[in-house]
Order: sequence, then C-alpha cells, then structure tokens
Amino acid sequence: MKSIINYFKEIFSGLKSLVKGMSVTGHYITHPKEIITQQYPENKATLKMFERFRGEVVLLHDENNEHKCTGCSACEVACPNGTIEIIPKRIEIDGRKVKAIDQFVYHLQMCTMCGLCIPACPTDAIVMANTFEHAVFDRSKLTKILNKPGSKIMDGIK
Amino acid sequence: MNNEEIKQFILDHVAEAECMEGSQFLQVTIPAEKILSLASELKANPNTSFDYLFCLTAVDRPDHMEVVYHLKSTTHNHQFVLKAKINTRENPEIETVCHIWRTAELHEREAYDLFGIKFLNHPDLRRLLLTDDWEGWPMRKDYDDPINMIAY
Amino acid sequence: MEEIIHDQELESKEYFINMGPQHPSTHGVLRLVLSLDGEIIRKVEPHLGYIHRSIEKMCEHDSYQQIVHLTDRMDYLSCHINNEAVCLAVEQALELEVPDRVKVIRTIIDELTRLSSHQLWWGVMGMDLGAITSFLYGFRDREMITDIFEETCGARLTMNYNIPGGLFFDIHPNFQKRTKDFIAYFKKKLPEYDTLLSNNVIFKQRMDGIGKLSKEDAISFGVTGPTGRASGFSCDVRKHHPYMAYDRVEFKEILDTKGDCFARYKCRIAEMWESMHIIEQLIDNIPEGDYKVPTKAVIKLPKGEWYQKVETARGEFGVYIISEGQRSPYRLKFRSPGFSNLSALDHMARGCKIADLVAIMSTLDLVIPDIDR
Amino acid sequence: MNWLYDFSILTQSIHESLSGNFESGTVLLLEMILAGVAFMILFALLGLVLVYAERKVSAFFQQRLGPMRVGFWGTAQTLADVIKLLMKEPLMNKNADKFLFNLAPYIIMIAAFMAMASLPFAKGLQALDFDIGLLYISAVSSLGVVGILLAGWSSDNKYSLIGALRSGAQIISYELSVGLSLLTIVVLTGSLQLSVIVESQANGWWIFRGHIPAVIAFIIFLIASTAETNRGPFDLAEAESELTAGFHTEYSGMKFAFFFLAEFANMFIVSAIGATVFLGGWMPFHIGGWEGFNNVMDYIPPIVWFFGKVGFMIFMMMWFRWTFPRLRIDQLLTLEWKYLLPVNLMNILVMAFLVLMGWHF
Repeated sequence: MKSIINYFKEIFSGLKSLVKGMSVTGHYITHPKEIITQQYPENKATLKMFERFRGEVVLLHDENNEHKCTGCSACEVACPNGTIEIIPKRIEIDGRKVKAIDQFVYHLQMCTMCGLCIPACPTDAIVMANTFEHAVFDRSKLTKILNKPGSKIMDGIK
Repeated sequence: MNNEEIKQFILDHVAEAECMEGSQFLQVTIPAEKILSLASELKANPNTSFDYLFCLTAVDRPDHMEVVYHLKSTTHNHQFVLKAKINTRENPEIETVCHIWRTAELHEREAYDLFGIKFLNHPDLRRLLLTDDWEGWPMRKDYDDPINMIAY
Repeated sequence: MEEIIHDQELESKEYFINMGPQHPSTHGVLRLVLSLDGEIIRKVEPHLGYIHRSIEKMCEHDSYQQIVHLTDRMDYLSCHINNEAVCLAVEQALELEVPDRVKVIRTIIDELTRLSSHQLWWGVMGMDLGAITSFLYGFRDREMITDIFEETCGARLTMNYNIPGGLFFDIHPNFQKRTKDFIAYFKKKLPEYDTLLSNNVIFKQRMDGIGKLSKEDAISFGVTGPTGRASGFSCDVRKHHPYMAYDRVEFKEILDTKGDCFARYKCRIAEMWESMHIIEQLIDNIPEGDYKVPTKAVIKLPKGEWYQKVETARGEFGVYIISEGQRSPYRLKFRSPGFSNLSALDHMARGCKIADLVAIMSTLDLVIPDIDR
Repeated sequence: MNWLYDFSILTQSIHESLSGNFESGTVLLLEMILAGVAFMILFALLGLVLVYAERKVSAFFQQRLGPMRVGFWGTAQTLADVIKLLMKEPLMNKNADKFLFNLAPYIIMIAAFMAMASLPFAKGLQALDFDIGLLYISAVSSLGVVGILLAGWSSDNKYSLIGALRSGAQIISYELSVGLSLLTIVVLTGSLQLSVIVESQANGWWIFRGHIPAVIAFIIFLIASTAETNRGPFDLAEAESELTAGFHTEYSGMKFAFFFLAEFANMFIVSAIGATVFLGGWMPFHIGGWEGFNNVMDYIPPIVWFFGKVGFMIFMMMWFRWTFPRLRIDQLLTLEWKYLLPVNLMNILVMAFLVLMGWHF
C-alpha cells in the first residue's frame, strides 16, 4: 500500500516541479517589459561604450595636427605580439638631428587589446579608443598607420 | 611531517638524494632510476601518504632533463617538490608513476609530447597535444621551428 | 539450420563515434572518441590539442608583464584569477607586498569572475540537457557582471586587469554601486535557477547518481574545484592556502560526498551564494591607498623557482615558474584545472549513456583553451 | 455569411456545379485535386505561421524579441528561410543509400498529409469522414516514424542511426498512451467517427463533462502527443547536444525543410486531434442555461474556434519545449511504461465505470 502511495506522491511532486518550472518561463512571456534584447545597429545613437573600454590604439593628434610620439619604441617593446611597429626617421630640430617617427604602424589584426603599450609610453602619446567596429572586407585594411600625414611632433616633447 | 622529516625520510630511502630548501617548498632531486620505488613508498607509507600529485612537468636543462613532481598529502597537509634527474638529453627515459597517481597519465603524455621523455610502462604513450606526425620536441630549448617562429 | 540460427544471433559489437572536434556539447574543440555498445559508453578517449598554442613556450620569451595577458587566453572564463596567479608568483619572488586596497579589489573581482563563470556554466549546462531557455537566463545575469568588468577593467572577457605589483587602473567610481546593485539583483534571480532546473524532476533524474567519482579517485586524478569538492575532496585553495584577502573574509568551503553530477551541480550553485557572501563582506570595506606598487619596467626575478596556486572557477590553477635571473622565465608551467579534471572523464563516463556523458562533461565545466593551452 | 458557419453549403454547391458539368468519375478526380491543393496550401501556410510562432514564442519565453528584421516584426522571416533552403545544395553522403535517403522525407510528409485528411476543421469541412476516423488518424500519424527510421538508416551516419533508433523506441511506446487516452473519450462518445465525436460535444466539451478521468486523459494525451511529435523534452531523436541533429544530421536544403515542416505539421495534427476529442473541435464554448452567453459564443465562426483550440494546444507544447530539459532514453521509457500506461489503464477503467453508471454529464 505504501508503495502505491509513494507512486502517486512521486507523480504529484514530479508534476508540481514541472509546473513550477513552467511558471518561471510563464512569468517572462507575460512580462514583455523585461525583454533585454538590444537591437544593435538601430540603437547606435544611444549606445555608449564605457570610457575605459579598450577598442584600438590611437595616436592622439591635436588641432594643429601635432602628436606627442617621439619614436622611442617603448610601446613596441612592451607589446607582446609585435602589433606596433615604429619606423623612425631623423629630423632636424633647431639644427640638431633628432629621432622621430616616420610611420607608426599598427597591426590591428594582431592586437589583443591588452593595453600594455599605454602605460609604457613615456609621453602619453597613445591611448585606447572606444571604437569596436573593426570589421573590414580586406585584411590589409587592418594594418593602420596611426600618425596622420603631415603631422609632426609637438613642441617641447622629448 | 615538516620539511626536515620529509628530507630524512627520503634520504633513508634514496641515499643519493640532494635536498634543497627552496624559496617555497622543499626540493629534492633524485636519480631517475629511483623514482618508482620512492614514489610508491611516498604514497603508501602512512607517515607521508603523498596522495595528491598536483603538478607534473618536465624541465629541459642544458645537460640533463628533469621531471618535476609537486606532491601534497591531503591527510597531513604537507607538500614538497620531487625532481627526478635524467642524465641524458638524447633519449631520456623514466618509469611512469601513472598507476600511483592516475592524474599522471595525461600529464606524462603531455611531457612526452613536448619534451620527448619516454615514460616506461605507460599504458598509452602517444602525442597528446600535437599531431601524431609532428617531428621534434617543441618545449626543448634547442627546438627550432622556422615556420612558426616567435617574433623577436 | 544451426548455422543460420547462429548467424542470426544478435552479437553486440563495439563501435566508435567521434564526438567533436565540432560538436554542440564539447564547448569548443575537444574531440572525444567514444567506444559504444548501443548507447552504453565503454570507453572515452580524449584527443586534445586542437587549439594548442604553446603558451608555455611563448612565455619563455615574454616578459612577466606580457605573460599575464597570455593567461587571459587560457581559461577565459576565470581570466582575472589566472592573471592573479602569475602576478602573485612574481610578487612572491620579488618579495613585493601589495597594498591592502589591491588585495581587496582583486578578491572582489575574483569572486565576480567566479560568479560570471558559474552563471555561464549554469546556462550552458541547461542547454546541454536540452533546456535552451536557461542559457539565455544565465547570460542575462552574466551580462551585468561583464558590464562591471568593462567599466572598471576595460574589457568584457580578457580583462588583463592585474599587473605584477597591483592593478592596471584604480576601480571605477561606479564600481561599488554597480556591484551592490548586481548582488541585490542576483539574489532575487538565483532562486529562479533552482525553480527552473534544480527542482525539476526530469533534471534531477538525469543528474542523480550519474558520473560518480569517489574521494580517493578524485584525489588520485587530481580533480579539483567544485568537481573535486562534490566528491568530498577538500581542495579549496582559498581555505588551505589563503591568498589576497581570503584570510580575512568568512566563507564556507562547499563540500559534498556523493560525487555525482547533481552533487557537482549543487556545489556550484552553493558556491554562487558563497561568492556573493564574500563580495558583500568586502564591497563596503575597500581600504584607501595605492592601487599598485611601482615596479621596474623590466622585471627580473631572482634565480629560483616558485609555485603559486589559486582557486579558479574550475579548480586549482597553478603557475610554476623557474627563473634563471633573466627577464623571461627559464621554464613556466601552467597547471590547469581542466586538464586534470578531464583525465577523470573516462573513469566517470564508463557504463553511462551518451546523454549522461553530456551531463558529466557539463558538470566538469571544461574550458578547452584551458586544457590545450 | 452563412457558409462561414456551415461549410457543407459551400462544398455542396461546388459538388453540384461540378456534377452538372462532368460525369461522376471526373467529378471525383477533380474534387480530389481540389482537396489536395487545399491541403497543400494549408500545409505551406501552417509551416510559415508555426515556424514564425515558434520563434516568437520561444523568444518571449527567453526575454528576447526573436526575428525582427525581415518584414514587420520579422513576419517574412520564414519566407526568407524557405528561399534560403531552396537555394541550398542538397548534399548526400557517399555511402548513403540514395533511394531511401531521398524517400525518407517524402514518407514523413505523406504520413502528415494522410492524417490531416480526416481532421474536421469546421462543420462540413472535412475531406474524409470515416466511421473509424480516430483509429485511422492514430494509425496513420505513427507512420511518420518509418520515415525517421529510414532517414537515420540510410544516412550512413552513426549519429543519425542512434537518433532513428531512439525515435523508433519512443514512438512505438508513446503510441500506446496516445491511443489509450483517446479511447478514454471514445468510451464516453461511443463512436470513433470524428464528426460524431464533435457533434456529441455540442452541450459541453468532454474535458469538462468527463469528470477528473477526462482531465487526466487530457494531460496524458498532452504528454504523449508531445513525445510522438519528437518535440520538446522528448526530442531525443534530434537531441542536438548529444547527437548533433539526430536523424536529420545529413539532410540539407529542401529535404531538411521537409523534416522541419513535417515536425510542425505533426504538431498541428496531434493538437487538432486533442482539440477535437477533448476540447470539442469546432464546437463553441457553451455553458448550460446561459442562453445569451451561448449565443455570443455561437456568433464566433467554428473555424476560429477550431484554430483557437489548436493554437492553445500548440502553445502548451511550445511552453513545454522551452522550459524542460530533455529526458534520457531510459527515463523516457520509464515514464511511459511505469507511469503513463498504468495510470492510463486505471483511468480508462474508472471512465468505463462512470459511463456504466451514467455519472457523466
């Protein structure tokens, strides 16, 4: 007799647990306000990344098209993946030959966004930007030259 | 048991063991031939009962190979590092411990895969991480892979 | 006639199935070769290495700061804890004492990482058993933690927030508020996990008594983390070798003795409560101070060797550094919890059905990059 | 507007106009073609609507929005998917049994068609009204498993084979429960003819009139029919986390779409049977004595009632699917042989006793 009671108890407790489980999903279908989907390209205007988000390395330029990079290669050394390549050149400032950058080459395809290059920079020339849409149609487009054409080093940066 | 007692215990069993108080654990180096007898003793003896092998790895030294066993006892809560020194780099061989600590089976396969150390009597000694037709032992210091070079 | 009868007798013959490298329940590129007798599993043989990147070899050429970011890519679900292992080893070797503030922040983020990892595990676990809805609920809650990470650490998954000697940045001003909000929110949502899956009769029956692992086997296989603790193996590094702020918080080590899938499941759910408990104790008491101690640009460890273990969401993660005094380690070994946990899979799955293997795998909570390295 | 309430007027007029123009053999042929075309259109529409509904319902269960991009609120999503599936390359394993491999999806579709033929959609809207209609449907709807078994066998894939065998064991077992739970109501109606079953519920649906045994039978039917359609917690034949995709692992393109469509068609069929037998088919909801209320209910066309009830059943099945984890094969058989079948047998006895004593309403 006991086993028969247990048998029915089992059925009822089983059914009860199933109904309870269904109540959880049932709660969400009756509360459409709790939908968490974000429709990405449509909400672009309101979408804001957190300021510390590491998207890609950029070389800061001011309004005079001047940057702070001296070409010291500290970031190149700090980078674990060989993402940054500094091609230096010699320029003349006040009659002295000084090392400067010719091209600041940045291989986005190799970057792991670890951010080690940022604190390595002695002049705070590079920062991490918040951009996150890096998809391009051609891999070669991922190799970027960060210093803008015609830009030069800011005065007083050594 | 404290480090001193473990040291004494090992010296009783393997006279030629070299002990060193490392920065963290007691490090004991023994010849590779002695590993099986010492390991079974360390596991079986109720005073030591090192039943938990939490790390097994190999080190490639300039003139010899080492297999490093990090041992811990879950009952006595003491731990130490056992190093088995294999005197050759050409064709290193050592007895397996995988029937003493079963976790060693995969760890030894990994060590074989990356260092080329042959674990004798291992039930299934094959390449683990690399493909079966891989040539060479990548974690050795003299391994040269011109295709997948690390850029420096 | 006899011959014909003999021919027609049903002989059971073992056959093989390749589960993976592309398979919905292997969570990555793990390949299991199953020997099957009907649906009963006779043998499971893992074939690894599909995403082997030889991180240990790469570490032999990298500076210690750079090694830290490589550990992100191993167990990506507990990346912060992995980072911490390397940082702790380096700090120990350099005999650096990090400020209290760093210790507390690291502990909080450790526990947040553990929570987010367990949330993902819970979702994926449900999905492996066919309850796809749990996957989205798990991710919904995890999203809040990744937002906290993104705001403070600058990335959602591979955060690289630890550096030898401290942290990359100080915490964001919103960090405490967000974390408290999350704890309040998740305390309401976690019972929902129980009603949806844990108490479900189908779920219970699928997990109960499946994939048993005894305590002796767990120790012998080196199975750690919630998986080992469900078998009664007291292996919580946070308790046995406290690091960071774990010696000043009060928490329980979740232990079970049954060692089956359901015990492992319950252990992880209980661990989520414990993690929230730890965070609650610390979040209001972050001491003031520096967020890092200055280190040299080129860190050179003295000659010697160090082994540092930490408790990741999957178990005991160890870093074994042998230094010869150079800027890179002479040899560096990562003892990854998944690797040892996986070795017990064959032992646990023999005699089970294919559906059980899926349950066992998801309660082992394997992360394949962690195993392959 | 009268034809909306009684389709026999419409069908009769079509029949008469055809009879006036052709001889009887041609009329029969033309009518068969007409009915066939109508069912095909219904089939396609069902596929489109149900796939969309499944996606949306599952999305709302999971706090998502579901398809939103193609058409208004993603309504054209299924259409886009059909086009995609049509353009896909039909691949086949080298060692697959080509004939059976190609045959399998059609068998499943044909089984679904045959079952659908005898469903009473509304008054007078029924292609075949056998006097053993219920028996016919339960016989035909289990034919689909032949297609699944063939698909699994001929694919030359072990995953498919395991899935097919699982499905075989499952459907053979659950066919029993479906049949017995339907029989419980047949005890009440005393007829297997679907139109008679529907007519007998004019004064109230059997689920209300049959006391608790009818409710139990309904619950059992709901569980067993979900299992019979290989859905929800019983989708062992597919079991995507264990067997990748089970019996249709190797299918692609349009042949895969047939399996996909058949799943939804089967879901519709079992829901329709359930709605017909337990919930009164196209009969409106009546409460004895409330004349005004009953008149309002009568005003809603029967076809709306029918599809509403079917929709309710389908929604329940979706709810199961998106809540529960999948059963293991031994659990599945335990559930059937240890729980559903004994309860069902007992239930049928109780029902027979009730009917014998005349205690039902």
